[in-house]
Amino acid sequence: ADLTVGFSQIGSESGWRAAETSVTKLEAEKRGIDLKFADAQQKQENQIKAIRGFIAQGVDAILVAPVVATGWESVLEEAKDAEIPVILLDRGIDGSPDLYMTMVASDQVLEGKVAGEWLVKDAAGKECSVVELQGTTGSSPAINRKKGFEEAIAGTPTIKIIRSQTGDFTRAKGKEVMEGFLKAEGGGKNICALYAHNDDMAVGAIQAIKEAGLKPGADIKVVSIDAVPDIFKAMADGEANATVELTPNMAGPAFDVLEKFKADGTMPPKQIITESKLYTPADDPMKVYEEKKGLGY
Amino acid sequence: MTSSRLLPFYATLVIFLLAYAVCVIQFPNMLSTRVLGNLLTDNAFLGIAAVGMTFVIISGGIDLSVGSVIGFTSVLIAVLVTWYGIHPLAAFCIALTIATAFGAAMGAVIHYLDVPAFIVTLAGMFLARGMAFVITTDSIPIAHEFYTTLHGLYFRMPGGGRLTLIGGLMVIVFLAGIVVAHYTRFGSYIYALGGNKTSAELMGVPVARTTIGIYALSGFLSGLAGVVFSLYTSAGYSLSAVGVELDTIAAVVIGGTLLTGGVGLVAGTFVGVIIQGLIQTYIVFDGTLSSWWTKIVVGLLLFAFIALQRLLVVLSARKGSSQVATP
Amino acid sequence: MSGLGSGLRKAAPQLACLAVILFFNWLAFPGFFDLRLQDGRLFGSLVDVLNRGAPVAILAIGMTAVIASKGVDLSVGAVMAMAGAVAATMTVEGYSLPVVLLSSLAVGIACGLLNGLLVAVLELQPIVATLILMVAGRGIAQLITEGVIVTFVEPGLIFFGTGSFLGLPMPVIIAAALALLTVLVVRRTALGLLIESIGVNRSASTYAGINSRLLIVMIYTFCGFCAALAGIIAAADIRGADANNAGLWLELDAILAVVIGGTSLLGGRFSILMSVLGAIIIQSMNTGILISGFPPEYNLIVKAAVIILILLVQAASLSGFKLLLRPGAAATARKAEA
Amino acid sequence: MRRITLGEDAVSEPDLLLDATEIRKSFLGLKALDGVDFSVRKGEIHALLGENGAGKSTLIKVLTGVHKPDSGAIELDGQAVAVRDPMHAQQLGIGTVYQEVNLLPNLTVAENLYIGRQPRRFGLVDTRTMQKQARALLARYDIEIDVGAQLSSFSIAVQQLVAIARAVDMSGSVLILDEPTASLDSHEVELLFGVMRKLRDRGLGIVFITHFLDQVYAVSDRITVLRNGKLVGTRQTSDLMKVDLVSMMLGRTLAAATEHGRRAAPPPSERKISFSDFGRARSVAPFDLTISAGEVVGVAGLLGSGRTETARLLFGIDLPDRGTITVDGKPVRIASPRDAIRLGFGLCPEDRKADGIVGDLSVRENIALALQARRGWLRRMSTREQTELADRFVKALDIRTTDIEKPVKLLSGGNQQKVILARWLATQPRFLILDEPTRGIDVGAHAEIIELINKLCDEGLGLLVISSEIEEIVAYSTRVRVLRDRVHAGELAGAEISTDNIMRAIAAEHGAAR
Ligand SMILES: Nc1ncnc2c1ncn2[C@@H]1O[C@H](COP(=O)(O)OP(=O)(O)OP(=O)(O)O)[C@@H](O)[C@H]1O
Ligand SMILES: Nc1ncnc2c1ncn2[C@@H]1O[C@H](COP(=O)(O)OP(=O)(O)OP(=O)(O)O)[C@@H](O)[C@H]1O
Ligand SMILES: [Mg+2]
Ligand SMILES: [Mg+2]
Repeated sequence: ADLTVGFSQIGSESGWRAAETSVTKLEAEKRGIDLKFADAQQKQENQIKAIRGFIAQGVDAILVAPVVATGWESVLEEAKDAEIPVILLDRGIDGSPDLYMTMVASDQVLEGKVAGEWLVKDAAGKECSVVELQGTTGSSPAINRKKGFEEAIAGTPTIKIIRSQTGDFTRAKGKEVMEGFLKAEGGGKNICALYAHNDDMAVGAIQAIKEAGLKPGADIKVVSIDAVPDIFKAMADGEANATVELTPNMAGPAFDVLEKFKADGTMPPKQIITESKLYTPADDPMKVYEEKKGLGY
Repeated sequence: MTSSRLLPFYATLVIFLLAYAVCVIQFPNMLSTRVLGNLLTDNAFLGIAAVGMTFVIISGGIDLSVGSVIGFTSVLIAVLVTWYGIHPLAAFCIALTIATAFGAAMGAVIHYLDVPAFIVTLAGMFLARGMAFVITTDSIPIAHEFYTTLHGLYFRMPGGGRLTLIGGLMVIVFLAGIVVAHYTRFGSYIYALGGNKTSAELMGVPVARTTIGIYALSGFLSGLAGVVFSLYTSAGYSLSAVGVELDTIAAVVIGGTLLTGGVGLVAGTFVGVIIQGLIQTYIVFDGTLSSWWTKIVVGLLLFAFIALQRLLVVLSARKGSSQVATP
Repeated sequence: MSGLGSGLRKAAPQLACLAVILFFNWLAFPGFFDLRLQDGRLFGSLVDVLNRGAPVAILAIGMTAVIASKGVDLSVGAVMAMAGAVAATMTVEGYSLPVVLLSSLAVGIACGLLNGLLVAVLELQPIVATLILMVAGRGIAQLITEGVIVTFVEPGLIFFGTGSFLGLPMPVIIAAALALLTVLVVRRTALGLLIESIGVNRSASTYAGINSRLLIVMIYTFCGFCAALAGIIAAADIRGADANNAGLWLELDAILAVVIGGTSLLGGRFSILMSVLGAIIIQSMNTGILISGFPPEYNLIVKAAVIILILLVQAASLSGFKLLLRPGAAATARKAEA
Repeated sequence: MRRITLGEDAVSEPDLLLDATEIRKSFLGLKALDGVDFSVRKGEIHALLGENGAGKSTLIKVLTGVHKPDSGAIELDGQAVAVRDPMHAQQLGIGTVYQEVNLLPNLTVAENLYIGRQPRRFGLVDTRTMQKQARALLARYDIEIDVGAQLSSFSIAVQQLVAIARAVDMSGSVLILDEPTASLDSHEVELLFGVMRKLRDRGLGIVFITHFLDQVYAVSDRITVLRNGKLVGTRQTSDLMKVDLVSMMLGRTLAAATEHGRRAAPPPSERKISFSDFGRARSVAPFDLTISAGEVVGVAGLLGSGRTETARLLFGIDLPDRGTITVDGKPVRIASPRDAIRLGFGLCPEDRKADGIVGDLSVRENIALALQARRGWLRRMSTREQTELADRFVKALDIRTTDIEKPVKLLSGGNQQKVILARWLATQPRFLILDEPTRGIDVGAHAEIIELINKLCDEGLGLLVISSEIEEIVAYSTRVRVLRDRVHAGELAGAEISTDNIMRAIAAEHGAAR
């Protein structure tokens, strides 16, 4: 292989993350890139170690999916000293843009906004009490997706978030928390919609709603983010109403600019923002499900 | 000095050297000063916290609050420096004071309420992390010129490796830890508590003072690790250093310290920390392991180290004396 | 048996804690104690507490035995993930329910056996011995599922998570049955005594002829079995195996449950039922936090506060009990002297 | 309250060092001390005597701040003091050896001797000086060991000597020794007495607890006797006859029947256990040993001569690297204590705290433990069965406990020893090894145990008894094995068995080698 690229991945904490990893590997294989993969087990310190390790090995480029926005200065400085280009995946970092070549990311606030706007449209002026399943407390998608959603509903006083708890991005916690919400809100009668920061929690919550004798998708609207295959199945069954896609293919564009840069030194733009596409049952969910199934979600 | 006490330490050391040699044969790049410098820098906060954990474990206790205290300290410092414009040095002092007091309070509860350290420090772990969340859930970058100055302080080794300030600090903390453990009365009290609390009490060891002191020390060192972490990342983030307590416990135990208390060496912990760093470096250099194989291989290597260490200890113990050691 | 009365008295601090927590839950949500019957099945927050607490209770049952023998098992969370992964993937591949269940439990038993051998034969410290599987086990679980959440629709398996029997959710039934069975086995045979004996003084127990090695291996194996059972329930509950998150950090909850139940981490005297009570206390707290409506940033602080409260209640009632006990004990002592 | 003042002048004396009056202490309703007066004068050795469980150790613990008395006053040098904790007691100049060796096995010998008062240089502990001092200190007791080695690597006897050396070194005015001689042989005991006398002459007050009445008469100046937590009286040693002392302790006279002679060898029996060419490198040199039913083989030797190691070898705790075992002529294999127990063996270990009692379990469970283990976990002994068993042995061995559900660690030392003996007797063994069985057992119980041993032997039990009490060995042995430097050096039988002969055999070609 003519290119050796180090990839510091956060971990494998969710289906989406696993898909991103496998898509990255696929893309690298397609282009004949030798990919050095390091899983950080959700720890920033491990990511920093991995980047240092890549520098010590003298790779040609480094991909990082930063677990958090801060704290990369000194290690990226080292990469810069060693003249190794760095590309950020999924999200940006605080700090000088000189430290990296480009970032390929989604706009997390926008994701929340798209979900919120869908709900505003769907509720069409009717009273709607929303319960929110947050991601892991303190994680940037949880903060941003909450922010975006709140921005979107800010102008609509009929829509209110009545309860908000963390479901840690997991199915099990999503289900447990939803059970609590249902009990606390008169068996779910007061709840009009559920907003989950990711699909996994939504899938868990859908089960809780069903077990409480209500119909998800109808009695309680379900909107979430990520667009993992299982939510399309739920959509096909009429149990989920909308999801906002976060593409797992961040590496494709990254490799593209990298190859271009290696070929003729073209500097890419500083930000490559992926699309935050909204899917609803109108989009033939079963087809999308089949498409996405093989991607390693 | 008898060797029986040092046996696990030597075993660990030998294993480390062997493992390092194996790594170097596979990846010659690993012999660079860069890798050595990285081992020190990247594990600095872990090592500093592990020194505190060593004392706690030798005394027969455990401190699960380590990771949370690191996270809390880093957030506190970031907030003090960026939001309130306090000079980093002053922020360090404030953070260290709070961390030390926090540890001392846990020690006091452990001693006076006579409840297991496990629960008390578990509550401490929740509390410290919760406090960090309450301060802020955002990650806050620290852009103070003092930090820039500190980052500039490193010794460039031949070959491009850097001996950084925090790496050096870890080494100093280890040296100080060794002195405390073996050359102070407080150190001997720690071993005494771990050996047998009742006997220690009957022999006139100040149990209350020592217990509180141990957890205060661990709190202080966790706070210091937090300071180092904040220097390392130039940021404060409430979710940082999650689960670090398990890493430190593992490092301490790999270093030959018995969790039952009374037996162990600070120097062993150093080797334990470096061994853990080595495992990770190896995996990064290898670069082919998937997320799950990473975990499996870490587990297997951990097992290999521990089993080998155990084997060496048993073998040389058998050679040395007739007694069969039953822990 | 006069056991009930003295048992209740021993459990008084824990029961008091539970009462306090339930009271606060009721304050936060007045409908907390409401129960209703729907389709022959009980619904209500109290049922939720039991249902959600069941996996930790099951873990705590195994963990109690391990801790009583002066050990600890950090790998239970990872074993849960593995068992769930095996159950889900095999179900998806079309194996029949009994085969799936047996294989999944066998995985747990094998893991427990491994832990037991490391502790008893290689004489590794329990915390390190089980740390190995804690790290590697989750990796193995992910290897089985290839990092994906494997979803299944087989109703037989799902029944273990969300079905109901006698009006109660299956997890509750399973946990209760396991607890009773374990108590029966442990107290109707000499196992309980032998476990306590090796936990207090392994050397003396060996001198007395107890096969402590075998016993320790058995204990860890049982703990692995419990973990697998909890893993199956957890997977069945969400109709899928989430290798990354199933059982994550639950080992801490299980240990906490055991310790709240009054079993010392130094080994020795233990009570399975008290550990189950500990698990219920923890879950009441968690459920309370969920329905309290506090922002989630405060979750951990509330948790810490509750644990501190439990400690205080235990410490206070312990010294209170000593005072209460004194006159009665004095009387019996006098009788014995005469 | 009945107080007996026997000829002692109760008014304060000028040379009173420590004066405790009306001390009361109860545990959960048990009156361990019930209005006890006790005083120590300058320059005296004061023996504190009483049956097992009489309250001696409790009194010591009250005097040194381990327990808070419920009521009562303590004066030191005429000043009322409230001793807060053992550290405070040490600061007040009271050095103590508690009954069970309470040292720290994981520290070095030197650290044990000097913990809390290590010599320092520039604020740091000066290990070299400390070790030098430690060596000098131990040299006074003829102990030459590596003071930098971990304490746990030494036999319990050595540990006891270290504890004594430590206490003596710490005692500014009062030295308290709670059964310090229990595992020492006569040579060490003599050494200790020498030290005690020297200290007395220097004006220290020494409290000495023991169950060996000969030792009481050898060193003590005054005697205080406790019974059931109450003071029976304090006397001048020279004024008190041994029989009177015994009846003060027991509240009755000791039956003369226990003053039995030497046991006759039993008739030759087919039922026997033989170990041949048995040994383990670096532990015990190969030896042959046969024990027939009804026989008592005494084992004598100096400290560290390999007696305990022999016992561990016979019982399958340490595995021999050579030799064979036959039971009733049939070859057998013993790879663990379980195997040994299945063959009907039993072992009362020397270190009862580490290897004997299971502290948190009740007296009942401790007694039933070995029998239960032999039956296997499936066949549980019902609580009733255990209770009956325990009740029987509590009565037979006169174990003093408020009830059989009490955790055994709360029993007095001697009573713990009896519980372990009961544990083995309950298994009805055919071959019992007793390593220092009468350690810490009072005169009355001592006689009863010897009687019991005799009775069991008559019923066909084979017995191996390791003891540092040569008189005791002479009293019941049919043969005596003598160990020297980990070698089974000789055997005495029949008429050869006498204190003198055993001493000579032990001492043979044993110069300054130790
Ligand atoms: N901590 C305790 N809790 C309850 N009972 C206790 C405790 N310590 C001692 N006892 C009881 O107090 C009584 C006196 O015990 P003590 O140890 O003082 O006896 P002793 O005279 O030293 O006997 P021995 O000669 O056997 O050592 C015993 O019945 C014992 O069971
Ligand atoms: N006075 C001493 N100085 C140095 N080492 C000693 C001394 N006495 C015993 N030891 C050591 O203690 C260990 C104990 O040996 P062992 O237990 O077999 O002795 P023993 O004959 O049973 O004596 P006892 O049980 O009375 O202490 C031996 O390893 C011996 O080297
Ligand atoms: Mg005593
Ligand atoms: Mg001995």
